[in-house]
Amino acid sequence: MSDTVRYVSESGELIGEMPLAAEELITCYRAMRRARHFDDRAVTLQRQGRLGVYPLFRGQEAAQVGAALALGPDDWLVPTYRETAAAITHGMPLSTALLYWRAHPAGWSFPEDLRILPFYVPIATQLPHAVGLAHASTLRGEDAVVLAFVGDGGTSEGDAHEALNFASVFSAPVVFVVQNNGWAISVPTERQMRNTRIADRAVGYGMPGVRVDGNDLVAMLQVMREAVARARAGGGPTLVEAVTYRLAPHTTSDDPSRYRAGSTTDERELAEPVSRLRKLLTGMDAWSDDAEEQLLAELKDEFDGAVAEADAAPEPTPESIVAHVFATLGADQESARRVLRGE
Amino acid sequence: MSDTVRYVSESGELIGEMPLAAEELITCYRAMRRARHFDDRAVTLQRQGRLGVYPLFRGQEAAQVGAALALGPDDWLVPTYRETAAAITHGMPLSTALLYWRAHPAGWSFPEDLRILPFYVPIATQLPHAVGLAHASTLRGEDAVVLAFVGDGGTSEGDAHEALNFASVFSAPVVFVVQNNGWAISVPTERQMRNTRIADRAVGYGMPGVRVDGNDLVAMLQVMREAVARARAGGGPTLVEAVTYRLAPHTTSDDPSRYRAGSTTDERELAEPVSRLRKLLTGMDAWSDDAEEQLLAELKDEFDGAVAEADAAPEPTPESIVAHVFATLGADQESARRVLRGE
Amino acid sequence: MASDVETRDARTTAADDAPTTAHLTMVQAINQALDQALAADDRVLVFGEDVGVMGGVFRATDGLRDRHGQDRVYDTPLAESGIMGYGVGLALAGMRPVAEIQFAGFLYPALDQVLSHVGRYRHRTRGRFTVPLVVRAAYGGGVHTPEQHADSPEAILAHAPGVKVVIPSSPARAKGLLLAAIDDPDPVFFLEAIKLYRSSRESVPAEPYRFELGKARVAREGDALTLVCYGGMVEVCMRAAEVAARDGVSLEVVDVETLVPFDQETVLESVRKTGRAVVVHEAARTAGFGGEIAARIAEHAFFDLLAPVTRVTGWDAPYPPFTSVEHHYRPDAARVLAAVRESLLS
Amino acid sequence: MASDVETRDARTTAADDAPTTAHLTMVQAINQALDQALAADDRVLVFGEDVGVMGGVFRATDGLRDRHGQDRVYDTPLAESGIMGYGVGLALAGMRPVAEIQFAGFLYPALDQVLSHVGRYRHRTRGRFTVPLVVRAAYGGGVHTPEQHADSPEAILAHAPGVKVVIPSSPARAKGLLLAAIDDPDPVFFLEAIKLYRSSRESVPAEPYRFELGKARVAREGDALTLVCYGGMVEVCMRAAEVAARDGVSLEVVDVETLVPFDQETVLESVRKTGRAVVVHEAARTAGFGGEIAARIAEHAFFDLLAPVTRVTGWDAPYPPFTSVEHHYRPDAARVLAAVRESLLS
Ligand SMILES: Cc1ncc(C[n+]2csc(CCOP(=O)(O)OP(=O)(O)O)c2C)c(N)n1
Ligand SMILES: Cc1ncc(C[n+]2csc(CCOP(=O)(O)OP(=O)(O)O)c2C)c(N)n1
Ligand SMILES: [Mg+2]
Ligand SMILES: [Mg+2]
Repeated sequence: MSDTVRYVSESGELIGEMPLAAEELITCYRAMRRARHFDDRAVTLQRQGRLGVYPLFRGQEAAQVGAALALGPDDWLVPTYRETAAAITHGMPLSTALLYWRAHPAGWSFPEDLRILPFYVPIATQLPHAVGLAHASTLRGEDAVVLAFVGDGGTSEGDAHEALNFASVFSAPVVFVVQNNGWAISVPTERQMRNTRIADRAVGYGMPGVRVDGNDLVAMLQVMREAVARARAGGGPTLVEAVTYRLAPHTTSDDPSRYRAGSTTDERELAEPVSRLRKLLTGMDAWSDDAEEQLLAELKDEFDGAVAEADAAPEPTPESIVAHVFATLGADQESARRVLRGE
Repeated sequence: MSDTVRYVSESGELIGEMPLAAEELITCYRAMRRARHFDDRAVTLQRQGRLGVYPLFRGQEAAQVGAALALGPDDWLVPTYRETAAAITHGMPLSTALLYWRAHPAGWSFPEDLRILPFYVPIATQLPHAVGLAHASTLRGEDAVVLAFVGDGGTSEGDAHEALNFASVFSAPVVFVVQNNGWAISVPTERQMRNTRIADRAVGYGMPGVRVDGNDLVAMLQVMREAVARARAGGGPTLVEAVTYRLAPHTTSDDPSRYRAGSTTDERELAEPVSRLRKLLTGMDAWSDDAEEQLLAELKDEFDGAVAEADAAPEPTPESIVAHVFATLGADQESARRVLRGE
Repeated sequence: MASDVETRDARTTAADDAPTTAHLTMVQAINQALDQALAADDRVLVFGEDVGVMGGVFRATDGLRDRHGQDRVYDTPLAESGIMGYGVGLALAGMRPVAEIQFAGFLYPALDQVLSHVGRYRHRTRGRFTVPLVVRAAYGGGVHTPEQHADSPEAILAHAPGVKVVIPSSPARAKGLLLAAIDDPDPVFFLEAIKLYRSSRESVPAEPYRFELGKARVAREGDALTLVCYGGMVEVCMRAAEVAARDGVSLEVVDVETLVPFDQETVLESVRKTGRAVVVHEAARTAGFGGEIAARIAEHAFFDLLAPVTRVTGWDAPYPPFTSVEHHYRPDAARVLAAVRESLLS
Repeated sequence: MASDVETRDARTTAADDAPTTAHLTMVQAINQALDQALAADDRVLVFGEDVGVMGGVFRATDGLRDRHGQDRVYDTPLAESGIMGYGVGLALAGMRPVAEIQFAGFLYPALDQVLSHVGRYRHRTRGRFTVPLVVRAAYGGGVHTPEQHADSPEAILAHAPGVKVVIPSSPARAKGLLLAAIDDPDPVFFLEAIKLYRSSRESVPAEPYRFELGKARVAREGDALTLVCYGGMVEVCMRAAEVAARDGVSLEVVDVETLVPFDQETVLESVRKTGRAVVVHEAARTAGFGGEIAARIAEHAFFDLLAPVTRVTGWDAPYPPFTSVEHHYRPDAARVLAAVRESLLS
C-alpha cells in the first residue's frame, strides 16, 4: 500500500504524528463502535425475519464513519445501499435505517432536515445527483458540501465517469469516496479493472486523487477533512479511494464460499478497523474495558429503543402503493386507489 | 504541446530522425490528398442538394489517414460519423461513402469483406462494439486488431468509459483514437473536461496513453503502428489522443460564427496537415507540382466515377422500410409490406 | 449530428410598448417561455449540450445566456445520463432545472436515470424528495434529419410511472404548456416535434400564460369519427379533417397534449359521440402509445363503438434513415384518410 | 443487491445412462439449456456480472465455467451498457453471445445500446451486419426482492423494432425457448420470472430441443373467456382458471410466450371463440404491453367481442419496494377472477 495515506498501523500503532486530540479519537471510536453494534444486531434481526435482505458493512466502519464525521450538519450524504454506517453517523435515526431494511415506507420518508438521500441499489446512479446537489449549493452561494459514496464495482458504470467529469467541469463541491472493499459481489477488484489504484482515475478529470487506508480512521478523517475543506473553499471535487475490505458476505443472502476462501477473510479480520482504533486508544490510555462495557450498554439501549420505535410504525395500507406517484394523483392512480381501498 | 509526439513541425520541417521511407510518405500523402479531395467535393455536392447533412473532416486528415494506414486488411475500423477519411482509406468504396451521406440504403450495405462498421451518430456507443469485435478476435485465436475512433466530446459519455475499462480488463486488441479536434459542436474541449490531456485518462485504466500531434502524419502513423503492433502481439489496448483541429463547421448545417471567431480558424489553417506533409515532401524533393497536378486529375476521375456509380444506385422502394427488421419478417412487417407495396 | 436551420429572433417581450401578441414559430414560442420562466424565478436553470453560447442546435435557447447569465443558462459535457442525473440533483436541491436533450433519440443513454430515479423519488420517499425537473427534447420525423434523429420514444416515457409526458402541437400551445411544465411540482418530459419548430407561425400572447397539464383538447369538432393524435400528428390530422370535410365527412380531432396523466374522459366523450376512432402517431406501432389509447377507448366506450378502433402509426421498423422513403414511414393525411374510410365502411 | 437462494445441481445431461427426462426447476432448466448450447456450438459465450466463478446470483450459470472454461463463461465489469455493447461487438464478429443482466431493472443503463443498436444493425445495414445476441434477465415480483429488483420492462423492449422478446412460463418451456433464442439469427431478450425460478419443478427432456419463437400457446382450453398472459402471470391465470372451473366457468388461458414477433392469430382465434378477453401482466398498466394486446384484440376481433377487453396489471405506480404491500401490486388469481366476473356480467 505504498502511496496510501496511513496514520495507524494494522496492529494499532501510531505511525508518525497524531493529528487528532484524544477526545476526537474517542468520539470517532464511539461512532464506529455504534456502527458495528448496529451491523451485528441488524444481522440478528435479519436472521429472525425482522429485516429483509441486509447489506452488511462489517470491516468498512472506518471508511464510512471517518468520511461522515468530516461533514458539517448542512452537508449532504449521498450513499449507496452499503452506507448504513455513514448514514447513522450523519444523523439518520436508527429506527429509520431499520425501517428501510425492513422495506417499510417510513424507512424512505426521512425527517425534513436530514440531508441524506435514501439508500438505493441502481449502482452508481446516485453520483450525478450528488453533483447536482453540490452545484446547486455553489449556484446559491451556500457552502454545503456533498459526500458521495460508490463501490469499486460501481466505478465501472458510465454514470460514475459522467459524474466525475461533470463535477470537475462545474468545480462542484463534492467529495467522491470509492470504498474499494475488494469485491463487487463475487468479482474481485483485479478483475473489475486493470489499474491497480482507483485514485489514479482522478488524473483523467484534473482533480486531486487520494488513496487512503480506509481501515485507518485517523487517516480517513484527515484525508476527508482536507477534501471537504477544499470543496467548501471553492477548490472543487476530490476523488478519495478508501482501501478497505468487505469482511462479510455481500448481503445476508450471499454465500461467499462460492467465490472466496474463508481463510482470506480470517486474515483480513486481524486488520479490521474497529479493533484497530480500540488498540490505538488503549495504547494511549484513552480507552478501557470499562468504557467499552459502558458504551456497549448504551448502544444496546439505543438500538433496542430504535427497534421498538420501528416496530411501532403503522403498517402501510394497500393504497399507499399509488400514493405519492404525483403531487396530485392522476385519474389512473385515483381509480387504482379506490380499488385498493376496496371501494 | 509538450509530451506530444511530433516528427514534423507545423511549417513542414522534420524534427529529428525520419522513421519512414520516402515512398511510404508519398503513399500517405496521396491518401490524405484523396481524403481532402473527397471532403471538398462532398461539400460541393451537399450544396447542390446531392448529399444530405455532411460532417466535414477538414483538418483531421492526418489523424484519420495515419490511423487507418496502420491497419492491415483484416483489421477492423470502428468510426464515428466524422471518419469518412479513415473509412475510404481502409477500403470503403467512395460510392458507398457518398451513398451513406446521401442517406441511400446502399450506403449502409457494405461489401461482405469490408471490415468497417457503418458511420453512426449516437455518440460513443460504437466503442463497446469495438471491444467485442476485438475480444472475439482474441478468443478465436485470430490476430485482427480493431481501431476505434471517438471525439473529444464523445469521451464524456459513459460508454466511452465502460469500453475503455472492458478493453483493459479483457486485454482486447483495440486501439482507441480520440480525435481531440477542439470542439464538440459549440463546446470547446476546455469546457468538456478539466484535465488538459485526454491521454491521461489511460492511467486510470492501466493502459498506455499517448498524446500525438494529430496533424503530423508521420507522428500519427508511428504512434499507431506501435499501438497496433502491441495489440496484435497480445499487449492489449492503447489510448491515443490525436490533437487536431476541426477547421470546418461541425456539419454542413452548422454556423460556427455563433460560437467561435473566424480568426481562430484562419490561424489553424496554417498548421493543417495536408499542406504540412506536402511541404515536407517538397523539401525532401519527393513531391512536385506536376505530381500534385497528376494526382488531382486521378482523384477527380475517381470521384466522378464514384458519383456516377452512386447516381446509378436504384431508388429504394417504400417496402424497403420494413425489409431487414428480422431475418424472417414477422407478421407485422409482412402486413406493413403489403400496404407499402400498395397491395 | 445537429441540424440547424436559420430562425428569426424571438425576443418579443421587451419594453413597455411591447405588443400583446406576436406571430411566432414554435421554437420562438419555446424560447419566449424559457425566457419568461428564467426571468420570473431564480431557481430556473437551463442547461444541456450547446444550449449556452450557441443557443441550442435548434436555437430554442438563443439569447438566453446573454440575458440571464452563464450561471443560469449553460453548456454541459456531452453526456445525457449525466445531464439527467445532474438535473435530478439540482431538482432535489430545490432548483427548477430545465434540461435540453438535443434529440429524443439521445434520451436513450439517460433512460436509466429516468426509469430508476426521475419518476420514483417522490413515490419511494413518500413525498420527502421530489424532482421538479423539465426535460425538453426534439422528436419525430418529416424533415430529413440524419439517422436516429427522428425517433419518437414517448411510449417509453409514458410507461415510467411518476413521469409526466407533454407534447405540444403549435406555438401557442407550446408556450403555455412549457410554462405549466416548469411550474409543475413533478418531472415533465416535453417533446417538441421537429417538424413543427418552424413550419408555421401562430399568434402567441406576449404575457406569460399557462395551460393546465393533463387535459386533452378538442382541436376540431366533428361527428363522424374521432382522430386521436398529438404533437406533429395534429397538423396531419387537421389536414385530413379538412379534406374529409370537403367530402362532407365531419371528423373530430382530439389533441391529447398530455400523454401522462392521460385525459381519458375527453377522449371518451368524443368517441362516445362519434362512435368511431382512429389513433395516430409516428412512433412504431407495437407497444406504441396508440395501443394504450386504443385499448382504453375499446374498453370504456365499448358499447358506443360502431367500428373497431384502428391505428395509423409508424411501421414496426426503425424510422428509416433512408431519406427518399422516410415519408412512407411517417403517417400523412392520405394514410389517415384511408383509415377513416375503412372505419366508416365497417 | 443480489438475492440468492440455494438450488440443487442441474447437471442431468451426463453419461450414456442419462435419464431421458428430469424433474427440474426453471433455473435448472435454463442452466441445462446454456450447458447444451455451450457444448454444441463453440461460438456460444456466456458472460455478465457474477456469472463466472460464482455461477450467477440465481445460479443459472452454476458449473458452466468449470465445464466450458473461463474463455467461454466469464465475469464482466459491473456495467450493463458495456455488457450490451460488448455483446453487440461479439455478435457482429460472428459469435453467439448470451449475456446475463442480473435483474431486468438493470437493463436500464443498457437501453441506449438496445434502442440504438441491438435492434437496428440488421435493418440499417440491409442485412450486412446482424446481432444474434441473447440477453437473459430476471424480471418481476412476488418474492420480496429489494427495491428496483422486481421491474417488468417488457413493453420497452417490445417497442424497440428489430428486437425479439421471449418470456417463458415454466421449466420445460424455458429450456426449449432459450435454445431456440440462442439459435435465432436475431437479438432475443429472454426475461425470466424470478417467481418461477424455483417455485416448482417440471419434467424436462434431457436432450436439447427447441420451441419455435413467435408462437403463442393455448395453455388451457376453455370457452367462456380468454385470459391472455405470459411469464409469471401464467401460473396466476392457470390458478384462476382452476378456481373458475370449480364454479363451472371454463376459461381459456393463452400464454403469449413471444411478445415480439407477436402471434396475433392464436390470440384472436381464442377470443373469437370465447368472445371475451382479459389481459394480464404485472408491469404498470399505462403503455404496458397489455395495451398492445388489448388494442389488437379489440381491433381484429371487434365483431366477435361480447364484452370489452379489460386488463389486470400492476398499478400506475412503481413496483412498491414496501414488502408488506407488494402483493397488492402484482396481480393474483383473485384480481383476475374479479375481472373475469365483470367481463362475464357485461
Ligand atoms: C445497475 C446495477 N447493476 C447490477 C446490480 C447488482 N449488484 C448489486 S451490488 C453489486 C456489486 C456492487 O459492488 P461494489 O460497487 O464494489 O459495492 P459493494 O457491494 O462492494 O459495496 C451488483 C453487481 C445493481 N444493483 N445495479
Ligand atoms: C448520444 C448523442 N448525444 C448528442 C448527439 C448530438 N451531437 C452530434 S455530434 C456532437 C458533438 C460531438 O463532438 P465530438 O465527440 O468532439 O466529435 P466531433 O464532432 O468533434 O468529431 C453532438 C453533441 C449525438 N449525436 N449523440
Ligand atoms: Mg466493492
Ligand atoms: Mg470534437
